[in-house]
Amino acid sequence: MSEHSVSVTEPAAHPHGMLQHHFTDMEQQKDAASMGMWVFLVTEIMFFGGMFAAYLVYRYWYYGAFVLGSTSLNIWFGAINTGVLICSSLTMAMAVHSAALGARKALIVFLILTMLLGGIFLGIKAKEYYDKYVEHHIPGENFKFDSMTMPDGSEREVHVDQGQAQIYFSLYFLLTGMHAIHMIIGEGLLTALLIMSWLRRFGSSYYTPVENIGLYWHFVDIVWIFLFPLLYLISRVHHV
Amino acid sequence: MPREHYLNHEFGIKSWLLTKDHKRIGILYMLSITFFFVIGGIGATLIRLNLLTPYGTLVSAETYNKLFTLHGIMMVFFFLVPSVPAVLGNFALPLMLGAKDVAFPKINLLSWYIFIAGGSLELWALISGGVDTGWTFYTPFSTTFSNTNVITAALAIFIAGFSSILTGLNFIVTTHRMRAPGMTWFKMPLFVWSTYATAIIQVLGTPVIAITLVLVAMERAFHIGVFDPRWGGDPVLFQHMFWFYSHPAVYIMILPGMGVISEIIPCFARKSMFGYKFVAFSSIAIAVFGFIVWGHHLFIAGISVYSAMVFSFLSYAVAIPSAIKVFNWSATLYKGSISYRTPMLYAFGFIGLFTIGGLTGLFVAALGLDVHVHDTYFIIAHFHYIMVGGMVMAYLGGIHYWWPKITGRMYPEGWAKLSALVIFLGFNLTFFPQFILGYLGMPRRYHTYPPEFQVLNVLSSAGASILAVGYLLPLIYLLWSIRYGEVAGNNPWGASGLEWQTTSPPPPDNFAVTPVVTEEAYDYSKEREAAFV
Amino acid sequence: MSDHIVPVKIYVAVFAILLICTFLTAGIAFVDLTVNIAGHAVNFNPAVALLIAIFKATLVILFFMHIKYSKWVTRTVVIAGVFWLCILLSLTMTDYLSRAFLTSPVH
Amino acid sequence: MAAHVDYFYFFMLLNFLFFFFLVVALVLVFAIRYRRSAHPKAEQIHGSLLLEIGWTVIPLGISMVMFAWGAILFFGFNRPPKDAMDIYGVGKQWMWKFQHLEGQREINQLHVPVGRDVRVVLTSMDVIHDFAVPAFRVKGDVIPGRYTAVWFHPTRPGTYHLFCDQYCGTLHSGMVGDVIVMEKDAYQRWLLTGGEGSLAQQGQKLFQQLGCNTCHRNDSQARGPNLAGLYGNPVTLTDGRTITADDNYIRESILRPEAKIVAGFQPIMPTFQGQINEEQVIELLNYIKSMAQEQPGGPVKTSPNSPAVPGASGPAAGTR
Repeated sequence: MSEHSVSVTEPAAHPHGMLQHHFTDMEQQKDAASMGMWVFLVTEIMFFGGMFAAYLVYRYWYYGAFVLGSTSLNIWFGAINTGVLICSSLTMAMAVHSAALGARKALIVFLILTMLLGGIFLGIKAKEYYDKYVEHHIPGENFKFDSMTMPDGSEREVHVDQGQAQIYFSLYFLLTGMHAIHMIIGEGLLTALLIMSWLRRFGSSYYTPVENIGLYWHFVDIVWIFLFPLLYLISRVHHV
Repeated sequence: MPREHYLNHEFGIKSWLLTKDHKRIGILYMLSITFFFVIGGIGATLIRLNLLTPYGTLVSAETYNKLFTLHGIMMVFFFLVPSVPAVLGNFALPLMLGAKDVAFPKINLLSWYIFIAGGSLELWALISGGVDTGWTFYTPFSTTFSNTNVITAALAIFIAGFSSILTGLNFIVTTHRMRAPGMTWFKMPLFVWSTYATAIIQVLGTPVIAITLVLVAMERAFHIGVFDPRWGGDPVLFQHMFWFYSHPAVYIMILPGMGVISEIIPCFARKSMFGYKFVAFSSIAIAVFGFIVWGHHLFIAGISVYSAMVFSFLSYAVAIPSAIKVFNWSATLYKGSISYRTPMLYAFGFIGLFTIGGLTGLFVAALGLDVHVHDTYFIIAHFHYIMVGGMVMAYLGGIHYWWPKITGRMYPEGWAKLSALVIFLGFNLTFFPQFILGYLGMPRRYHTYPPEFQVLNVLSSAGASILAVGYLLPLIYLLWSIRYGEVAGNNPWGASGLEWQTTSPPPPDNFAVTPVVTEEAYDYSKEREAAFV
Repeated sequence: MSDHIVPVKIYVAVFAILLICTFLTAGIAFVDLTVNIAGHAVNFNPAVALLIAIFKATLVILFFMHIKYSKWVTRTVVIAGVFWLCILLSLTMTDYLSRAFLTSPVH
Repeated sequence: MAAHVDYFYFFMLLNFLFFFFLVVALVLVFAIRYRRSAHPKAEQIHGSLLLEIGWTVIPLGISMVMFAWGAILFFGFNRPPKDAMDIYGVGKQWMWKFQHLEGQREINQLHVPVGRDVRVVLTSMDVIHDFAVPAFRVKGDVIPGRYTAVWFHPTRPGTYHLFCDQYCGTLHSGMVGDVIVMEKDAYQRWLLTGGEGSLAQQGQKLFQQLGCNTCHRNDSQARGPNLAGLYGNPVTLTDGRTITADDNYIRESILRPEAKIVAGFQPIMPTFQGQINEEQVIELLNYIKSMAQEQPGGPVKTSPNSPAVPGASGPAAGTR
């Protein structure tokens, strides 16, 4: 309980039809929705957890290949994208904040900002994927990891077991791909929020969807916070 | 003009397909899983017929493999996992908590649609060309060597998984947030406890199988190497990830059954549950411990010896909560006043068969012995004693127990007792010989087998035919009873739960007045009127 | 979740720390953190990067996701999720870490 | 071993019978004695802490005995005796192929002498199989990409079932064979019926055919490590790790040469994946093993029949 925090003391005004028939009051409904969202996020943790388990095993087995694969990624794109997502988390938090205060215009502005930042993230990600495509680092028929572009633009020859390298890149594309799919879904959800707030569906007494989708967005951000060091920063100082 | 209840307040297909009423959704699930059970049952019938002779005379090897895959996938993912939770849980859980509905009725309906979508896709994959990987999808066979619809089958399970997740999510939130005034945690019926524990598993485990099957599909489509030894991948990693879900899933398939038994026994013994808190916590313990024992499926799969020892040790830990339950059920009977109604017969059957299944589980959890019996018919017999002897018995027991509440009618007692007996005998004749077959070394998933195993196989097949008759009977008389059964009244068993305090069938909103709970669970100290006990 | 409105100041402060951490973690990636422990060269770069990530994630969960202001049930849900993830990772690794143990040439 | 497994099984069976009949007796006695007609009014008993503790602790204690006994047996299964004789086996859809060190080969039949410890070192050419001989109470998955081992000690001559116990595709149930246990002299006579030379000799031929000896040689022009005296000894890699050269390491180095590069050498060796099959890898492996003894100066620590155990190690033998 922070002393700075302001309790909303407004009486539980019932926006039209927002209380579903099977709940006793708005608080119960809100609590249920919030808890449901958290439980859902836990399933998301486990969903990514399966891939993290595979990552851990192969990183332990094929450390050398993982270091090389990681070094071939563009660390600056990764770092900038981390920053972009953190900004979008802030704007999302501000969107929820505005919704709680009933500030509709601010809510709309912050939702748009969040969507824009999400779009930037996906754009940079697409550029990274494209670079990997050009370099033949995408697992499959044409996979070939015999050279990489260094951050200073120079090319470097690589000797590594192709299978092990492919496993690294498979996990890279799986993890970031699943993350990107979550981002795209998030963008869709934000669009829905935007329309709903445009239509004045939210007020300071009912903004549960904003809150829950905010939770989802932050979760996706957290996944990236882990993906960045796990995929980009394995060991830049020790190129084998 | 009859009283309005959930079955008659709206009519027509649309009122069912768009319903958000948990009771109707429960019935939708009941119809769909019965359908899938019949499909899986046909698979089992053909398997048993084929095994009548050692030479695989009925079907080809290819067809046989597709049949046991169909049987496994249908029974596990589309019958057992949703059986008690999605049917009886959906119907009874909100009633038992004194709630008007589950927390998210729309999501509840959505989860049924997802289930049907997954089920239809799976059925299509299994029938149009089939799948021959077994329900376990072991790599690299599933990813590289099988020429069948593996991706479609995996995708269908992926989809159906979301149904399971959403149901679990709904039950967790419902249990936390929707309890009637006065319904504290330790006044909740044990069925709620066990369904809650099941929901924990569904929510935490299912996503892992989902991503695992995605990886299998990706491996198959793009050869990404994660499970493929040709690229340096480890096929055993698949087994770890698969069993991380699929072992706890075994508890998804038995915990709710235990919950049903914990309702039936106090009711027909007219006694409060012996050691209520221990039984309640043992459900949670099973849910938690169930997640740390998956490695016992991998003892001979090439995992480290030390890891195998850890998993064996932990496996014994999970046996204890199950033992606690069995002992408490037995103790509840002591000095009770026991009536032998059909649900109680199923409960007796459950205790016996589950005990056999559980105790043989100790055999296979023992490292040195598992080496010999692993992947033989011993395993088949062991888990059928749990899944069929346990869960299907509990499911049928629960269906009979709540039938008067669901339909407002009684099932015909004589026929029901007869079929319970037939099922019990048929089951044992089917699966007991398989223990012996397994110890003698007959491997599972064999289309042909050495002739010396024939006698036991014929016995087993004979048992299966009796079992099939046993399962057909309830299908007929339960349907009959909807129209011709005796009117049950609100509380035919004189049972204690909240679900019996409302009318039968319950009104759309479950309770005319929100109940306030003051009694302990299973308070049978006072006499209740019980027309049918 | 209780209806607490977190002041904007806190959001901005958390945001600033998160950004600083991001710069930090990217920068440290180019510094060799190898330490010689009992004759073994141990590289601490991955551990440091991961610790920073855990710190960042904790901040997001506590403040942006309001766990600091929410009920214990919600916190338990979060803790359970992390705990189960640890079960999955650690018990899987018991196998992989010890597979080589019996491979010694002397039996 | 088989007898020990059966003793353990009977111990388990006794426990099973005790607990099963205990539960059944309790349920039946209570159900009959306290039936509604005989006992119309139930006595409310809510529980007993003592009983709960009792039926938690006692089964826990018994189950720990089960665990310990089972674990000891299992440890035995995974530690073949030092002087066990080796036979190599390859599983493929849907047959078993065996190679004896003396050069004899067979399909779906495995001849072994009575009274000796036999270790079968196994790998698969395609999917996971499982080598199971129920009469000997042994079994082990046969995994593509690495070697695993199963050992047993046949005590009576005769013919025993060999099954594939891990589902492996269409003709899974056809992947069966016989283990033929022979008297020792009969076995020796049987071994002589093959005429291709020993496994190591076959490997040597292949070694030269493939041109391995152009790089792997014992002089200053060698571009690859000298293989004499390699087997069973530690190897230092370019990344600083030290690992033991066991069966799995040698197999991996032939098929995925860039996976582990020996310190001081360039990654120039081409892969032989797709060019030679698992049986040929086994020939090469045995040639390399035999070179461990030929080298007079080399530190020979292992006898031909007690090589590194290809236990459950994955590609990451040794630590990172």
